[in-house]
Amino acid sequence: MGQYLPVVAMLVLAVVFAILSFAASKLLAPRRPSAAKSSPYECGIVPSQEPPERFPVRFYLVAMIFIVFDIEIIFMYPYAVIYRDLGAFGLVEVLTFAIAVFASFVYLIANGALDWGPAKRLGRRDPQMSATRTTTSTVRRVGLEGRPAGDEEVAA
Amino acid sequence: MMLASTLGPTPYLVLGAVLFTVGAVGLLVRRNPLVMFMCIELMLNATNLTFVTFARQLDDVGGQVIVFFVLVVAAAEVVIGLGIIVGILRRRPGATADDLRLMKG
Amino acid sequence: MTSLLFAQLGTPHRIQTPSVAWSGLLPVLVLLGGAVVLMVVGALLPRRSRHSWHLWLTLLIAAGSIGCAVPLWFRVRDHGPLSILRDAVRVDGLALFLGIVIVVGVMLAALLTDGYLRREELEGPEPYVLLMLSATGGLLMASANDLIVMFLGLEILSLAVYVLAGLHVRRLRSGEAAMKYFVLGGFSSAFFLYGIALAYGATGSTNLTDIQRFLATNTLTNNGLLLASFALLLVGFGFKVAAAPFHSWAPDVYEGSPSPVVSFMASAVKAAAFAGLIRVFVYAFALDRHDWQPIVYVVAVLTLLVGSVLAVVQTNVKRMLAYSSINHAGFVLVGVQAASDRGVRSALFYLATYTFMVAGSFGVVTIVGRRGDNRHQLDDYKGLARTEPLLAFAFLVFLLAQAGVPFTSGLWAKFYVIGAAVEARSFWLALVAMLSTVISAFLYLRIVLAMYGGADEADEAAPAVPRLRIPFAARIALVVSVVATIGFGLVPGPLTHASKTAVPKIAAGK
Amino acid sequence: MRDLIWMIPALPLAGFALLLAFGKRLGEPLAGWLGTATVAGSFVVTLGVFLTLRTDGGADHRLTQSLFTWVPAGSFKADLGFLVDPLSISMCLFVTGIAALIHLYSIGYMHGDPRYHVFFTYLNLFVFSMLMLVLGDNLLVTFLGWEGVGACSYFLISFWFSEEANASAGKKAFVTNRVGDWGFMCATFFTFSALGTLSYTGIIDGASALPRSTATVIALLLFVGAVGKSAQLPLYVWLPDAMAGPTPVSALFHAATMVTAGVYLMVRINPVLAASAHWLPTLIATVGAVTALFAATIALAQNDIKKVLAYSTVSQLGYMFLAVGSGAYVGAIFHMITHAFFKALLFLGAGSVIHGMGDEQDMRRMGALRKLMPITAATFIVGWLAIAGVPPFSGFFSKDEILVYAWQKSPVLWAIGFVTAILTAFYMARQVYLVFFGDARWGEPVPEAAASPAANEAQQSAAEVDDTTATDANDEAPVAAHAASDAGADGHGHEAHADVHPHESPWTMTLPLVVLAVGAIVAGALNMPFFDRLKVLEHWLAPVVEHGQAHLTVSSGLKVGLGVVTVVGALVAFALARLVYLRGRQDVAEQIEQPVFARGWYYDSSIAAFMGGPGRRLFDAVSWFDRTIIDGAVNGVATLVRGGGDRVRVLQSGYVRNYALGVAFGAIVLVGLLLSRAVF
Repeated sequence: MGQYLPVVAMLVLAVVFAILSFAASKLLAPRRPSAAKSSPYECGIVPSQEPPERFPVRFYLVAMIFIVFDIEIIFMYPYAVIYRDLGAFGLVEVLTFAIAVFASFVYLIANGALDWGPAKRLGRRDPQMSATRTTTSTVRRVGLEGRPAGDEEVAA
Repeated sequence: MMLASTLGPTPYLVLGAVLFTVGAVGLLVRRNPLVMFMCIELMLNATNLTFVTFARQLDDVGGQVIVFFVLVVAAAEVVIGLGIIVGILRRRPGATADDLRLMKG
Repeated sequence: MTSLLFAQLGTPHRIQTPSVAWSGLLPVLVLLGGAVVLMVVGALLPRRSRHSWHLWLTLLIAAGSIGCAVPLWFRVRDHGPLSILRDAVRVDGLALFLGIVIVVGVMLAALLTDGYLRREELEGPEPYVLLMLSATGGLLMASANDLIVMFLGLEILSLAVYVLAGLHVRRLRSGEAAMKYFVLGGFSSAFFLYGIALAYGATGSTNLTDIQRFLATNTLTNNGLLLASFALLLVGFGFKVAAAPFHSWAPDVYEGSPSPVVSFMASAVKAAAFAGLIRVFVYAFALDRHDWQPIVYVVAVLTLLVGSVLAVVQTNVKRMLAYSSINHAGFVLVGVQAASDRGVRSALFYLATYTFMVAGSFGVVTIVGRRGDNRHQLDDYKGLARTEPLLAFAFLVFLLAQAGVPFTSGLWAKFYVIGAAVEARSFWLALVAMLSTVISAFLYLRIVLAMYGGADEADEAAPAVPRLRIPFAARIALVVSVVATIGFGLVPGPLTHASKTAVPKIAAGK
Repeated sequence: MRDLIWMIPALPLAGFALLLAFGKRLGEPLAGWLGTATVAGSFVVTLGVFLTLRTDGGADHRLTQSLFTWVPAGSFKADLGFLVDPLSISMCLFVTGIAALIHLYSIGYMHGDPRYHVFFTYLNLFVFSMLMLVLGDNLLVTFLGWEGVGACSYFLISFWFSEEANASAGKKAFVTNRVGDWGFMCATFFTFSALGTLSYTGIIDGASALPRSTATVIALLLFVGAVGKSAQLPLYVWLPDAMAGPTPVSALFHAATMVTAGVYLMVRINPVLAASAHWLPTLIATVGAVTALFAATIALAQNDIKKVLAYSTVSQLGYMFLAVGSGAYVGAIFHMITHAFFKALLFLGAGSVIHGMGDEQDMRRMGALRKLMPITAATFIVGWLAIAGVPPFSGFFSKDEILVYAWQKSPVLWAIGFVTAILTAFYMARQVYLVFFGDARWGEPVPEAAASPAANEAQQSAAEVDDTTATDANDEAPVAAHAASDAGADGHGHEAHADVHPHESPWTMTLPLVVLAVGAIVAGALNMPFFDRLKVLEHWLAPVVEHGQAHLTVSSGLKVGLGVVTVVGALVAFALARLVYLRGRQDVAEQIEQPVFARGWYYDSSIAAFMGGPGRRLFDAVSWFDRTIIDGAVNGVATLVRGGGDRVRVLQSGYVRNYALGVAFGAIVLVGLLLSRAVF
C-alpha cells in the first residue's frame, strides 16, 4: 500500500489548503455592513424588485481558459515520460500540438481575453463602430427592422 | 491492483454502469445548468472507468489511452458549456434550464 | 495504470513510430491549418472590414481541401483505399465522397454567413473558423476506421456547432438553441461513448477492421454486450442525424440558431453523422446486420412519420424545414437500413443532393429572416413571389426538390432510396417513406402557396417592410444550389456514377 | 422521318425555353403565336412520323429511338428514349393537333391578360410533358411526363392565383394527384423488382411470364395512378374544381389530353392487365361505370356552364375505364379520340360564350345566344349531338362500341352505361337549351333561393385542409373571373349585368371551333362498326392490344338492337329536356326552389317529377356524398395528420429535460429491443 501514500498526502494537503483559505478570508477581510451599503443605488428610488446579481463573468472566462490549457498537459505528460524513445517523430508531433495550442493562445491575447480589469471591453470593437453605421441606419433599425416580433428578446 | 485481481471485472463494470445511470438521471431531474454539465461529466467518467476495466481485462493498453482523449474531450465540453451558460446568464441572470423555453412545439 | 506507464521509464528503447501517409490526410489538414491561420490572422487584424476577406479566405481553403481530395479520389479509385495512422483512418471513396459533400456544405454556409454577419453586426472570423473546424471533425468522422477517432471527430464536429448555434449573442433564442443543443448533444455523446466502451469490451478492439475480423472469426456465446453497444452507438448517431426518437432537439435548435448555421447543420453535420453510421453499422457490423436492421427499420419509420406529420402543424417556416429535415434523415435511414451496396449508394446520393437543397432553403430563410433573424412565420412569406420573384423561384425549386418532384434532384434521391429498400424487400418501409412524401408534399405546398398567393396582405404590408437585401455572396450560394438541384435532376448520371464508385464492398452475409 | 421522333417533344420544349427567356419581351400576341407555331410544327412532324410508320414500320409498327442512357444505377438503367407505335402515335396526333388549335384559340381568349406570355409558357411546357408521357419508352419517362403535366396543371388551375379559391383548387388537384402518383411510383418499383426493366417493350414481352399476383399488384397500383390522373371515383374531386383555370386549360388539360393519360396508361400495359387476376378488369369496369353514372347525375343539377362540362368529362372518362375493364381497349382509345374532339369543342364553345357574355358563367343568365353567336352556337350543337350519341356524329360510334363490350362483360354494366347515356343526353340538352335557346335572361338577377344546392355544394368541396386558404364558402361560383385585373371587382357577383352585349368571338377563337366541329362529326369514321374493312382504328391498334383485347361474340342483331335502344333513349332525353327547359322555363326559377311535390305536377312528365322531388334530394344526397364522404376522406386524412401532429407536438414541450428524457427513453427502448434479441 506504500505506493498510495503520496495520494493520501495530496488529499490531506488539499483539505488543509481549502480550510486555510476559507479561514483566512473570514479572519482577514474587513466586514462592516450596513443597510444603506447593501441596498443597490437606483437614483434615489427604492427598488421595487430584486436587482440582478452582479455576475463576475471575468472569473468564469479565466477559469474556462485555464481548464483548456490545463488539460493540454495530459498530452504533454506522457510525452515527457518517453520522449527519448519517440525520437524526432515525437518531437514533431508535440511541436505541432504546441503550435495549435499557441495559436489559440495568440487568439486569446489578441482578443483581450486575458486583459484584467474592468475598463476594457472584451474584443476590440472600434469605438466609432462601422463605417456603414450612420445616424439614419441606426434610426431605421431602432424604429422598424431590428425590433423583435413581440418577444422578450431585447437587443443589447 | 490486488483488489482487481481478486474481484474480477464485474464490480467495476457495474459501478461504471451505476455511475453512468446516476449521471443520466441527474441530468433528467436537475435544472441548474451547471449541475447538468456535471452530470454529463459524470457519465463520461463512468465510461472512462468502464474503458479502464475492459483494458485491464483484455490486457490492452489501448483502452487506457482512450481515457486520455475522453478527458480532453470532457474538458473541452465543459469549457464550451460554461461559455454558453455565461452567455445566457449575462442576458438572464439566474436562469435555470427550465426557463429556457422560448421555442417549443 | 500508472505502473504501466512508469514501467517504460527504466528501459529506454526506441519505440517504432508509424510512418504516416500525410498525403491521404491532406484534405483534413488543409482545412485544419486554414482554420488556425484564419483564427490567428483574423484576431490580429481589425474585426470589421469592408472586404469580406474572411469569406474569401474560407472559400479558398475549402477549395484547397477539395483540390486535395480530388486527386486522392482518383488514386483511391485506381489503387484501393489508403490506410493511415495504423489503420485508425481509412481514406476510401466513401470518405472522400462525403468529405467533399461536407466541404461543399461549408462553402455554401460560408457564403450565406457573410451577409448575415454584416446584417446582424456580428462581424468576425470566428464563424468561419468554427465552420472549418467543425468540418474537420466531419471529415475525420467520414474517414475514421477506429471508434475513438470517430468519437473525436464527432466531438470536434459537435463542439464547434454548439458554439455556432449560439453565435447570435444578442438573440436569446440563439443562446437557448446553443444550450439545448449542447446539453442534449453532450448527453447523447455520453451514450455514444459508452457504446464504444461496450463494443471494446465485447470485441477487444476499437478498430473497425479488427472488430469486423473478430466478429467474422468468432461466434459470441453471449452477445448481450455487443447488442447493447449497437443500441448505444445508434443513439449517438441517431441524435446527430436527428432521427426519432432522438430528434427533439432539432426543431428548437434549428429555429433558434442563425440560419446560415442551420444550413450547415442540416447538410454537413448530417452527412458526417451518416458517414459514421454507415461505416460502423453497414461495414463494421455487416455480419450482424440481422440484429441491427430491424432497429434501424423502426427508427426510420418513426423518423419518417414524425418528420412529416409534425411539420404539417407548424407555422414557423424554419421549424417546418427542421421537421422536414428530420423526414429527410428518415429517407437516408431507409437507404442505410437496406445494408446493401445499393442502399449505401442511394444514401450517398441523397446526402449529396440534399446538401444543395437544404443549404439553398436555409439561404432563402436567412434572407427573408431580415435583421434580427426573426421573420420566419409563414405570413412573412406572403407575396414573396411578387416582391422578390427570383428569390421565390429559388425557394420553389428547393421545396419542390424536397417534395421529390421531377426535373429536380430530389426525385432521384427518393427514387434510389426507395429502390434500394424495395430491393432489400423492405416493402412496408418503402410504402411508409412514400406516404410521408405525400404528407410532406402538403407542407411544401403551403409555403409555396404563401409565396405565390396572399397578395393582398403583402400589398398592405409593403410600405412597412423595406425591400429585402440579398447580399452578393448569398446570391452565389443560391444560384449554385439551384443549378445543382435542377442540374442533378436533369442529368443525375455523373453523381450516380460517383456514388457508385465511392461505395466499398460490404462483407458478405452470414 | 424516323430519326426525327425527338423533334416531336423538342419543339414545344424549345417553345417553352424561348418563351421563358423572351416571353415578356415578345408580349402579346407574338408570344402566343410563337407558342402556337411550335406546337403546330410538332403536329407536322408527328404527321410525318405517322406516315413513315404506316409505310415502313415493320410488322408490329414499332419504332424506337433512344437518345441517351438517362439514369444509370447499377443493374437499373433507364434510357431517355421514345417508343413510337400505333398507340402512341395516335395519341400524339390528336394531342398535338388539338393542342395547336387550343393555342390558337388562346391567342384570342387570353387577350389583355397581364400574364399573357406566362400562360403560353406553361402551355408549351404542358404539351412537352404530355408528349413525353405518351412517347416515353419506359415507365420512368412516362412518369416524368406524368408529373410534368400534373405540375403544369396546378400552375394553370391557379393561374389567376390572386383569387383564394383558385389557389385552393390548384392545391386540391396537387394533393389528390399525389395519391395517384404514389400508386404510380409503387408500381414502378414493383415492376422493376419483378421484371428488372422499366421499358414497355420489356414489360409487354415479360408480362405473360409474370406471376398472377405480381401482375395484379402492378396493374392495381397503376390503376390507382390512373384513377388519380383521370379523375375517377374516389379521386375525381379535383377535376370539377380545376375549372377555376382559364377555359383553354380546361379544354386541353381537363378534357382532351391530360386526364386521358390514365386511360392511355391502362391501354399501354394491357398485357399486364391480361396477366392479372380476373377480378381486376371487373373492378376497373365497375369503377368506370359507377363514376360515369355518378358524375352524370351531378351534372344534371349544375348551373355553371363549365361545371356541367367538368362533370360530363368525369362521366365520359368513366366510359373509357368501363371500356378498359371490358377489354375494349380499342373502344377506349376510340372514345378518347372522339371525346377529345367533342369535349374540347364544347369547352372552347363554352369559353367563347363566357368570353362573349363578359365573364358570365351562370347558364340561368344566358339564353337565346344562337342568333348573336351563330358560329359558336352551331359548333356547340355539333358537340352536343356528338356527346349525346346521335348518329352519325362521332360520339355515337365510340359510345356504342363501348356499350356493346360492356354488354358482353355484364348486362348490369351495360345498364349503367345506358342510363348514363340517357342522362348525358338530358343534361347536355338542358345546357344547350339554357344557353342558346329560349329567352335572353342576361339582365335578370338569379333569385338566391333558386340557386341549385347541388351546384353550391359541389363547388364548396375544396379541400379545406388548411385554414390559411379558407375558401369563401358562401361564394356561389369560385371559378375565376376572366382577368386577374378583375380580381378586385366582384367578377361573378349577383348584381344584374344589364350592360351585357353578347358578341361573337374573333376568328382565332372560332376557327378552332369549326375545325374541332368537323372532327367531332367525322371522327366516328375511324372505326365504323359491322364491316371489318371499316374498322380502321381496330386494325391499326391491333399489334398493341393483341394480348388484352376481348373478342366480341355478340351477334350483329343484338349490336343493332343495343345501338337503336341507346339512340332512342338519347332522343327521348332530348324531348324531355326540351319539355322541361324550353316550355316550362318561365317558372322554372320559382319551381326549382319549391318543396318536393308542391308544384311537381307542373312538369307533366316523369322526369320533371324526378327532377323536382326525390330526385332533387337524391342529387342533394349525391352532392352531400361528394362533399362529406369524398372530400371528407381527403380532409379526414389531413385532419388525422394535423390531429396526430397536435398530439405529438405536446411532447415537444420546450423543456430540455423532457428532450433528454426522450433521448434516454429511446436509448432504453433500443437497448431493450436489441437485448431481447439476445435473450430470445
